[in-house]
Order: sequence, then structure tokens, then C-alpha cells
Amino acid sequence: MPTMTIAKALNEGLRAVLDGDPATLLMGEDIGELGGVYRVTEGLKRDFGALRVVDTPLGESGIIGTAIGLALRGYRPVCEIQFDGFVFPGFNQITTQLAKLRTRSDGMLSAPVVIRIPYGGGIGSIEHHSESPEALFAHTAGLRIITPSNPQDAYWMIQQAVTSQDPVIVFEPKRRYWLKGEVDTSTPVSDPFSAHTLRAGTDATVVAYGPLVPVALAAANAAEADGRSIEVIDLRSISPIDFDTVTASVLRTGRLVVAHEAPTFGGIGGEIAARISERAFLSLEAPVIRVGGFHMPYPVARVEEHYLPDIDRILEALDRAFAY
Amino acid sequence: MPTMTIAKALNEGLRAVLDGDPATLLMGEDIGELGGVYRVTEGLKRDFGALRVVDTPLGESGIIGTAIGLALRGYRPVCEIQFDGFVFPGFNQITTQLAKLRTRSDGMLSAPVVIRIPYGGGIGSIEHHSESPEALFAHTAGLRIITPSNPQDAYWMIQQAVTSQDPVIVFEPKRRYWLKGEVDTSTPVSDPFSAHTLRAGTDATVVAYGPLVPVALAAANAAEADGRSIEVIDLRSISPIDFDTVTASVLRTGRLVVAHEAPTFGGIGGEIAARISERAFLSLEAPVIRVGGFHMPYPVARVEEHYLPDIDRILEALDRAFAY
Amino acid sequence: MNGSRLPTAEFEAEDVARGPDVDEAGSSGTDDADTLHILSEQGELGSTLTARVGGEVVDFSPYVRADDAEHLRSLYSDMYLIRRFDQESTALQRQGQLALWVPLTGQEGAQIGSGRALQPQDYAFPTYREHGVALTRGVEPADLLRLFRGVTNGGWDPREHNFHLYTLVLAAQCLHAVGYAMGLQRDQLADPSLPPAASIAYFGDGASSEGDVHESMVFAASFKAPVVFFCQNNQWAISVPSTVQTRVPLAQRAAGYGFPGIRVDGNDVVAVEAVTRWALEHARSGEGPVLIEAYTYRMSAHTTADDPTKYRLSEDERQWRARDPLLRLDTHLRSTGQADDAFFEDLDARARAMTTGLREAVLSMRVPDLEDRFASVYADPHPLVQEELAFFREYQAGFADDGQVS
Amino acid sequence: MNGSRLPTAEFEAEDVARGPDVDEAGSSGTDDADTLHILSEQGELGSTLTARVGGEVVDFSPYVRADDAEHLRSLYSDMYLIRRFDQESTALQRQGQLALWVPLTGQEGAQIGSGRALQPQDYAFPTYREHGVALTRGVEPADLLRLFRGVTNGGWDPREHNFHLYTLVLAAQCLHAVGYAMGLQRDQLADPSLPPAASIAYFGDGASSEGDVHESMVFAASFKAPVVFFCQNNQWAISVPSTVQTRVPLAQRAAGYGFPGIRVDGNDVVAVEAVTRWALEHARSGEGPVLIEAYTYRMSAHTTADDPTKYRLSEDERQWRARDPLLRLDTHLRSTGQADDAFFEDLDARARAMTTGLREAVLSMRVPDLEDRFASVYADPHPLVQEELAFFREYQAGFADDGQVS
Ligand SMILES: Cc1ncc(C[n+]2csc(CCOP(=O)(O)OP(=O)(O)O)c2C)c(N)n1
Ligand SMILES: Cc1ncc(C[n+]2csc(CCOP(=O)(O)OP(=O)(O)O)c2C)c(N)n1
Ligand SMILES: [Mg+2]
Ligand SMILES: [Mg+2]
Repeated sequence: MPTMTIAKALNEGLRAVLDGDPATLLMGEDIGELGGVYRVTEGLKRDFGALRVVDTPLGESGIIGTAIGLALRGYRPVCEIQFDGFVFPGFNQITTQLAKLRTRSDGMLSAPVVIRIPYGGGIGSIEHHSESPEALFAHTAGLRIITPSNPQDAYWMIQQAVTSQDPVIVFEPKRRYWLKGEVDTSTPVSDPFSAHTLRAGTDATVVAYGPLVPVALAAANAAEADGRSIEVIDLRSISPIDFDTVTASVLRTGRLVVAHEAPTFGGIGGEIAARISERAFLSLEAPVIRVGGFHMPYPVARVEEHYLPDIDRILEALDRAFAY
Repeated sequence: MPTMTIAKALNEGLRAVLDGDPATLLMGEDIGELGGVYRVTEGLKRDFGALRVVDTPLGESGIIGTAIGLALRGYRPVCEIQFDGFVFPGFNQITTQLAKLRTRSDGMLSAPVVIRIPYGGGIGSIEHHSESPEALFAHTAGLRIITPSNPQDAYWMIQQAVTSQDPVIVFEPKRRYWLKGEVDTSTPVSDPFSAHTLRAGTDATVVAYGPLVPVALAAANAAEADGRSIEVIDLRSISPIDFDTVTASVLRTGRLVVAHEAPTFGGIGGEIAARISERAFLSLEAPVIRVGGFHMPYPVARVEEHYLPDIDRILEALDRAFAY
Repeated sequence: MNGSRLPTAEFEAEDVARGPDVDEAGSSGTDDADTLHILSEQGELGSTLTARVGGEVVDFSPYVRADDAEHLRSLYSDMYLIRRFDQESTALQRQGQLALWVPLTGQEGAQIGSGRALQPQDYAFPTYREHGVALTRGVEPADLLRLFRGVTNGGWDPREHNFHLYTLVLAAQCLHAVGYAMGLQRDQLADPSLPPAASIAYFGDGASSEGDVHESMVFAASFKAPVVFFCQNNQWAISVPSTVQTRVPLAQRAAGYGFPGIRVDGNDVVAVEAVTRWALEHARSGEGPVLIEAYTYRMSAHTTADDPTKYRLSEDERQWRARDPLLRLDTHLRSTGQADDAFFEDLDARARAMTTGLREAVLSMRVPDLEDRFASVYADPHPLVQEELAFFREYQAGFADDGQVS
Repeated sequence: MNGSRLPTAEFEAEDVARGPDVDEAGSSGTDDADTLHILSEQGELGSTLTARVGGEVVDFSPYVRADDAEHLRSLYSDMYLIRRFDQESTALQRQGQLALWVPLTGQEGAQIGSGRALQPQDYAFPTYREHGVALTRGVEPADLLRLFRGVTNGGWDPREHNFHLYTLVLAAQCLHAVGYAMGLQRDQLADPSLPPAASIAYFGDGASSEGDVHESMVFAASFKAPVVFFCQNNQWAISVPSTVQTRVPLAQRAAGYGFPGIRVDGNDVVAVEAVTRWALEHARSGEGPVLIEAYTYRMSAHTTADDPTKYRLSEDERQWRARDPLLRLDTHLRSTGQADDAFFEDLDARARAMTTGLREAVLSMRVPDLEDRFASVYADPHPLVQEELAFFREYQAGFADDGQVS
């Protein structure tokens, strides 16, 4: 099995869909000649040409809106948004058009557009380059949202996103683009809309996704040293959420910590906490504890390490859960 | 004390701020000559002129963006978005510019822009005219979000929004525009960012806001007939949320139902459920039950009555809470 | 009421508040060499079939079909039928059978003229007012009422008619039309035997201010997409006159993107058809996009919920009645003997036939269950939707037991 | 790799994929009567001080300050100083002292020329590259580095300099500039004794495609707002050439909104200053907005994180070095005897003085606490922020006890 980074796995996954389905095309800012600011589309314009790897004019609404039109004509556009903080000019097309097309047409039409968004912090960058806006999309029905945390998932989930009949937003954990791992290119990973239990445990469950998955695993290892057995679930899909897997875990462990980089207030952790509190009410030994960003715009680079949930923040949350 | 509708109370409130502060101005689509599609600004252009009640070109990003510029020059713009579903072209300016200006400038600048959005369903209208997108704004730090449910609050809260040094989004419950009530125009209501307990009770708490407040009260009355004493809280402010008031109530009643029209998944009810579950964990007799819209685009008019949370849906939720 | 900072009503700065100094070429805006007009208000065919597009004079005569009596009668028929349909729909709304209606009266010339210029393989993206275009695309008129009856957000199968669903978020459909045109381009390259095709994006003078219209034009120009932008400048965006959106003819926008823009007398169905045929051919042949501004007038209210007396003069309305697109073709057909009383009587009968069943059709429209709505959110199974549907069914069943709700 | 539907690389349709058939007037775009250029690449002052704006020929001679040696030297000084600052900042980034740097090299003519045309009461809205304009507004150069040091998103008090903070979301600031101009308009009406003022919105060729630029122009034209749109067409939006954004000069966009648009040789500081002075006067005097396209070239990378060899030819870069805005004024000043070696030596000394302390200034920039950030989210007290701040303090204190974290 080849070893590759997440960025390379996405690149290979995109290459596979371009190769396999002539209806697919990539579009975005600087994805052609340059190969994207993160080089995720490197070499693809060279190999598939400017009609299938399209450097668009600079307008996010234009990218999403024309992708919808292309999808109506039978194409399968995969749009790149350059950074999380720059998706908002395209928010209207995503929320009022892309998400609703199927319902609007009583199921007659669909626009299986894929939107790739590098997201999250920890890269020491400037404003608008470190955000986690996933909750702003999850609330809107009609969209699916996934986020791979490792090369294997990246390679397959991007392909599964393109195959889905529904529009899918793929949030790519940008600070993990260089994370390496083995990729089995012959056997697809299971349903991209399901959660994966990465580590079994008996005393508490930690749910994380995207960039925080390695952090959650590290925290679980650290807790083990203190004699606590922590189950770690990689959510993988933010809409829908695989509540069955999470509930089953919490029914066993009785404690849940949910971690994400996005601000806690109004974040997707609230949805998980609310639903698991309902589903596992009688089994919960402690309230669901959320670990997330603070209620502030993502802070400047020099202080982001104090903002981002890290191992200690997750351990502290576990402490609080065990205090009950 | 005069009796007036919510629409009229807003009109009078806006008149008062235009009268009191020459830096205020209203801007939006069709708010001048026509007085707004809901006539909330009726007569104001006549009395204050076209420089202070501005019919803008048709662009929501333009409205919010120029309002920010006006605010930088010391003005206090109050923008009207014609319907909930049409705020999205302005989402970028609200989320990346308006909300962040203060932080971006390390507190040196502020843009105390007010954005009025008629929201919610129940008016038998067509697509995009019945939505409740408040959660999509609540997640973003830097904004404040309030929603009056009665004429008294409407009259004062709109004025308090204009006075606030922070940007405030006022979600106006459009199907209650014609709801009448007494307005005490001499004594301001208390802090617009606090919740009001409208009805005391001992067995369970129901939290609602905006258009569902009368529904929650009616449900509480119906439950009383069954011998259940329900406390009803009008949240009033969605960001910040007055968790102190809600927590204090739940610590007494032990049960909480949260109702909003917005879809449950990813809605603000999740935040309330999560936080109250944490704050009142040991006092909760049942999980927090949420009543909200389903995970679908707001449905067509002929079925909306089955979609919108009504008295029965709240009673059913209370039943579930009491079943524990 | 007067402050130190801002002037009040008495101290009005007309210029800032936008006064009458709009640089529009004439109030009708149809009197210059940049505007194509063929059939006059008096019902006479003009002899100049040219207009300036950008710097050049374009000869539209190859696209004018004014010498084909049969064709002119059919244009008139379409305009007449859709106006009658519009009146009937307005009546249905007044009777409470529709939640709302969006009348097109006054815009029949722009809509029938452009719609009839389309070929079957072309694809139209309407706003919410293009009932006339819908007619030319073979959409069943009653189906247009489903949306306003509140039983669907769609109403027809766009793929059957190459006529997209109505889009209510202003300007959003312009980008879809450009993307669709980009798809047509690619199809054509992959299979040159396909008939050349274009898409057409309808939008209004109000919508022209939205950022999405700009991005559509930027993308269309950049990719030389085969798309025609068709702006019906009916002079009003609800209560706001088009002079608030622009001080110059909207057609001039196109030059800024490097493609042709032309204003046409929108109440002249002959000219509209010609200019649209020209534009579509331009687009289909790989020359890139075109912007058409059809200068017309919304003779009725914005919607049945609107009251135009609040914001416009009845004098204006009166003046525009004389420019009615139907009237002038009627005059032309009669005065040239191309249509006789029998034609008009027959047409009236057809209109009656078309509108007769309408009320019943509306009354018999199936009201969906909320359950149906759960089915169309996603194509693939979705656990949350399934869970909520299960809850809803159980909840509804509870009432059935109680006998409270059906 | 070849499918039935879409052509692959071998079967490339240059036209669709956007080929070389761009209708730009010459590749330098500065050789026609629609472009103002005064100081040639050879350092010679031209004698035609006119250019066509829309249909009319405008005489810019009242706005040209080429006969004032002192003034020309000061323009040169500003360009020289900011280039040296730019080089020093790039070096600081390479040394790891800045997270990123956005070089302006090549754009000094456009920035110093336009910045120097501003009067104190005017207000500028920059993108993230306007270091030259910042210099003319009296912003302390070191303050420009704070953002890139990662210690703030701002760095200076905009109100002190009438120079807004950098805005990273492309085109967003254009609307702010229009709104600000609407405020200036109102102030002026309320107090006519105020000096007339305008705002200026900077944006790039890439940003010009964003919907916000369109809405700014629509609003500005509608309200006749005193705003100058200043587009630096440096021919690249990261890796995408400006020909992808437009096939015709961007200056032509203005006519579509009914206000003047003009292209100026952006590497000609004399012409840029003249045209900007003219435009600001136009705006300040109530005539409404103006669009200026300064045709220039980004001589360096997009940012220090960028590698332009991936997407552009070194031959192009070489050609544009000959058009360097500093070079031509240098030649002019020397050849006309308006500056001697002493001037250049003195300037060099000033540049050294300005950049000397820079490294230390950067190193000594106070790194904020996360605690500081809690304070600037809202103006008024906010319970959630207070609660989270309390948590954070307690959490941090926990580590202090453990001795783990300061
Ligand atoms: C993005 C958006 N903003 C606001 C509205 C509300 N609205 C519906 S129609 C209309 C006026 C549109 O005017 P115009 O584009 O000229 O089209 P017309 O109705 O005249 O055909 C407005 C403001 C909307 N539908 N979408
Ligand atoms: C809305 C938005 N989309 C994307 C980006 C990412 N981005 C930053 S600079 C840039 C290119 C801008 O080009 P241009 O406007 O020509 O300005 P220049 O950098 O050449 O000065 C891009 C795509 C952004 N900052 N904002
Ligand atoms: Mg209109
Ligand atoms: Mg550029």
C-alpha cells in the first residue's frame, strides 16, 4: 500500500474521478496552472486540460452558481474554495440554490456539486485563513458535509462525494494536508457518512473530526496513562451525523466529550450534545462536555495555540466529565 | 397606554430614533415610498426625507456593505432585509466584515449597524419567505441577535438595538406583525439581551422566542388543564442567550422544552439544550426536548401547518419530558 | 425633529437622494439609434432594421419575420392567450384560490418575442414572471399556478421543456444559465454533431444590481459561453424605479465586459424576436454572450399583494397603455388585412377554452402531504430525515387515534 | 483517460478554455488614446496631457505637477522608500520574523501617485498590498508589519490617518468606501463649511470579478457618491492572468454604470497622480464616482508564500523590469538635472534610517494574550464572553500551578 499525505491522497482521488467519469470537472481559483494554493490539484490541468480543470474568474458565487448550471447539464463539478473564510460570497448560491434544488423540483432535478473547502487553524496564517464554518452549512437541509482526517479517508471520501447524487461539501483539514498514511487504493472505505471508532474504550467517549482527530487520539493515550480507558470516534460526517455509532458508544461509556475547532456557541457540538443527551439520558454519568473555540473571531496567529483545542483542553474536559 | 400592533410599534420605535438621533438613517429595498412590504417604515420617508429613509438599489451585499461604511463615518444605519430568505447575498458582509470590525481593529472601530429581518413562517407564502435563519448568525461572534415577541418589546428593543455599540440583528416575527398589545412609551423595557419569564410554573419550563411565544403560552395554558404547571420564558435574545434566567428556571422545574421554527438539527435549541444540560445536569429529570422544524427546506404553504411547531407539538414534547 | 448632523425633509438634496438628472436617453428610452424598434405604437412597420451595438451598426433584417403573416398572427395569439391567462390567474388569486399571483401584463412583447426566438435545444432560465416564455416552451399553463397555489416550488419538469423552474432569489438563475451554457459548450466539443445551442437568462431591472448578475457576465465573457442575458426593464422593482438601479440604459453594461449589448423596444414583439434570434445565433456560433435590454413597462402591480398607487402616477400608467404590445400588433394585423374578425373571434374562443378549465384544474391540484416533502430533500437515504419522518408519522398517528387530526 | 462526454487535454478548445483572442488593446494596454501616460519608459515627459474618457477628451494638464522639481523628487523619494521597506519586509519574512509578506514592488507608481493625490480629509480603503498608499497617509511603516507578524488584524488607528485597515476578503472594502462616501455627502449637506472630501477604494484586477465591486459601482452611481474606484491591474490574481477576469480594459466597466472610467499607465507616477487628482476633484465636487484602472505589473510574487515561476514567464518579468516606475523617474530626474547624486545618496541614507530599526521594531512588538482578544469582540459587556474568559483564566491558572504553561 502506498504511503501519501492527505493532500496527495486528495490529488489522487480527484485524478481517479477525472479519469473515471468524463462528466467530472474541477473549478476554482488558481487550481489549474498553479495546482491550487495547497497544490491539491497539482498536475491535473496538465493531464486533463483546461476544460476539465478550470481556472475560473475570481468570484465564489460565480463558481458555485455556474457549477449548479453545469450540474443541470449533466456535469459533475468539483469546486475548490481557496480558504474557509472566503466561502461566504458563495453562501447564497449554496444555501438558497444548491441545497434546495432537489426539493424545489420535487425530486426531479439534482445538482450533485462537490465543494472542497480547506478549513481550520493552526497554520500561523492571517485573518480568514483558519476558520471552521461547518455549522453554518450543517443547519441547511439538502447538503451533506464530510471531513476526512487521514489519507485513506481523503482518497476515498473525495471520490464518494463526487459519486453522491446529493451536493457534498468536503471540509479538508488544512493543517493536516501533510499528514502521511497508508492508502489502500483498491478497497473503498465504508459509507462516507458514517463515523469510525478509531480506539475502543470503556470509561468515556471522545468525538472529534477533521484536524482534531489526532489530538483526540493523543489525549486518549495520555488519559490511558492515568488509568482511563477512552473511546475515540472520528465523526467523518457532519451532515448527516452518525448518531447511532455515537449513541452506542456512550451507552457503554456513560461519558462524552465533543471537540471541534469551531466556536462552541452554536457549533455542531451543541447538536451532538443535545441529541446524545436525549438518546442516552439515563446512561449519562455526566453532562456532555464540549471543547471548542471561544466566542470570538479566530484570533491572530501568535495566540492561536491558546485558542485551539489541544490535548490538555480535551483532558481537562474529561476531568470535568469524570468529576460527576 | 396606547395599543398598537408589532408593526406599528416598530414604526414608532424607528420614528423615535430618527427623531432623537440625527445620525440614524434607514436603508433597504422599498422602504421609502412604499413604506416597506410590511409597511413597517410607512410614512417615515415623508417625514424624514430621502436622505434618512433610503430606497437603495437592489442588492443586499450593497445594503450591508454601504451601511458599514456609513457607520465608519459616524452614522447609525438601520437596514431592512425584505425577507429572511433574501439575507444570504449579504451574508458575507455580515459575517466577515460587520461582525469582525471591532476585533479586527483591536476595539478601535465599531460598526453599530442594525439589520432588521422579518422572519418565520405561517403566512402562506412562497419559497424563501418563511425561514428562520437565526442560528446561522448566532454562531458568529461579534453580532448580537434579538427578537421581540410583542409590541412593547418591539417598540423598545428596536430603539435599544440602535443605541447598542455593537451590530444587532433584529429578527421580527412577521406573522405576528399584526399582533396587538399595549405599549408603555415612557418606560423602556429592561436589557434587550435578557430573557423574560412570562408565566411562572413549577413542573417544566418552556423556552420560546419570536413567533412561537404565543404558542408556548397557549400550550402552557392547555397543560394547566391537565394539572401541569408550566413556566414560559421568552428568550428575547438569541445572542447572547440569557442562560442565567433559563438555568434558574430549570433548576426549579427540572424539565425543559425548547421550541423554535427553525429546523432542529443545528438550530439554536441544540445550544440551549447542551448548555442547560451541563449547567443543570443533576437537576434535570428528563433530557431537554427540542421542538423545531424538520430537516428540510421550509415546505410549501399548503403543508406548513404540519411543519410549524404548534400547541400540540409542544404538549407532545412536554409529555415526553414528563415520561421520564 | 431637526438634528445637527443630517438634513431633514425640508432640506432635501435631490441630487444626493437621486433626483431627475438621470442620464437616460428620453423617458421612454426607445428613441435613439442604440435601440431597435420595428413595429411602432401606431402599428406601422419601420423601414430601418438596424441599430447600433457598441460602436457598430448591426443589420437585423435577416432576423425579422415581419413579412410572414401566419407568423405575426401566431405571435399575436401567444400574447393574447397569455394575457388572458394572466387575467384569469389574477382573478383566481382574488378569489382566494392562489396565495399570490405575479402578473405579466405589459411584458407580453418581450416574453413572447424572446421565447419564440428560442429553438428546442436552447434552455431558458426564467425569473418568476416569465409566464409568456413558459407558454412558448410548451409548459402547461395550469402548471404555472402550482407554485402560487402553494403545492410545490416547481410545477413542471424543466427537462421536458428546456425551461427551468422559477427562481425567486433575484439574479441567482443568471449564474445557472452561464454554467449550463458552459456545459453546452463542452457537449458541443465532445460531439460536434449536436445542434448548436444556447441558454438564455431572464432577469429584471431591479435584479440587475445584484452581484450575481455581474459574476454571470464576468464568467460568460471569460469563457465565451453561449448565453443570452435577457433583461426585462419594466421600469420597476416593486416600488423602486429603474433609475435607482442605473442612470444609463442597462444595455450599456455589456460593453464593460467586452460583449454586445443592445436595447430593444420591449413592447415591439417583432423587434424583440429579431434581436433575440440574432443574439442566440451569435451565442450558438461561438461568439460569446449578448445582453439584451427589453425596455418595457409593468402595466399591473408587482404582485397581487402590491399596491402601485402608493409609488407611481396613474398618468404614467395611462401613457403606457397606449404603448401596449398587443394593441400595436392588433392594429398592424387589422390595418394590413393580415387578420380579420374571424381570426380574433377564433382566438377569443381559444383563450376561453384555455382558461375555462383553469379554476377546476387549480381546485383539483393535489395538496401534498408533509410526508412527500421528506422524500425530496436528498436523493440518497439520510438517517436524520428517516428519523424525523418516523417521528412525524407516529406523531400524526397519535392524532388519528384521538380523532383530532386526519 | 478519454471519455465520451468531455474532450481531454489533447483535444483542447483554446477558445472555450480561453485562448489568446483577448480583445485587450495591445499587451501592455497602454498605447491608445484611452490611456493617460505622461512619463515615458525612457524617462521623457510627453506633451499630450489628454486622454479620452468615455466619448470625451479630457485635458489633464491642470492636474499634472511635472514642472515642480521638488514635487517630483518627493514622489521619487516615496517610491524609493517604500520599495526599500518592501525589500526589508520580504527579508524579515525570509528570516521567519513575519508569517507572510505581500510585496508591492512594481506598483509604487500606482500607489504613490494615487496616495499623494489625496487630501487629508479624503479617506482611503486599501486592500492588503497598499503599503505605498499607507506611507502617503502617514502610517508608521512598522505598523504595517503587525498584521503579518500575527499580533493583530489591524495595526494602526484608521481615524488618525484616514486610511482604513487592510481588508483581506476581496472587494468587501469597495462597499465600505461607497458607504463612507455617502456619509461624507450627508456631512457636507449638514455643514457646507466642511472641506469637500471623497473616499477612494483600492482593489485589484482579480477582485474586480467579485459581486461586491459591481454593487459598489451600482450604489455609487445611484447616489452619486464621492468615491474614486482605484483598480490596480497588476495583471495577476495570484496565478490567474487578468485576461481571465476580462477581455477588455477594466476601465470600460464604468461606462456601464454611467460614470467616467479611465486607464492610466500605472507605472507612470506623474500620470497616476494627475488622473487621481482629477478624479477626486470630480467626486468631491458632487459629480459622482470615477473608475481609474492603473495598468501596472506585480514584479514580485503574490505573497512570500507564492512561486510565480509556476505560472508566468521570466521573459514577461524581464520586459516589465524595463518599465519599472522608479527607473523612469530616476532617469527623468537625472537627465533633466532635477536631482543629483547628493539627492540619491541622501535618499539612500533616509531609506537606511527608515529600515534600520525595523527588525528590532518587529521583534519588540507586543505579543497579545488571548485574554486581550476577549476584550474586543463586543463593545458592551457580553455574558458568554465573560463566562468563557473566566473559564480561560481559571484554565490557564491551573497550568500555572502545575508549572506547565506560563
Ligand atoms: C435576493 C432578493 N432580494 C429581494 C427579493 C424581493 N423581491 C422580489 S421581486 C423584487 C423586485 C424585482 O424587480 P425586478 O428585478 O425589476 O423584476 P420585476 O419584478 O420587475 O419583474 C424584490 C425586491 C428577492 N426576491 N430576492
Ligand atoms: C473573497 C476572496 N476570495 C479569495 C481570496 C484569496 N485571494 C487572496 S488574494 C487573491 C488574488 C487577488 O488578486 P487581485 O485582486 O488582482 O489583487 P492583487 O493580489 O494582484 O493585488 C486571492 C484569490 C480572498 N482573499 N478573498
Ligand atoms: Mg422590474
Ligand atoms: Mg492583481
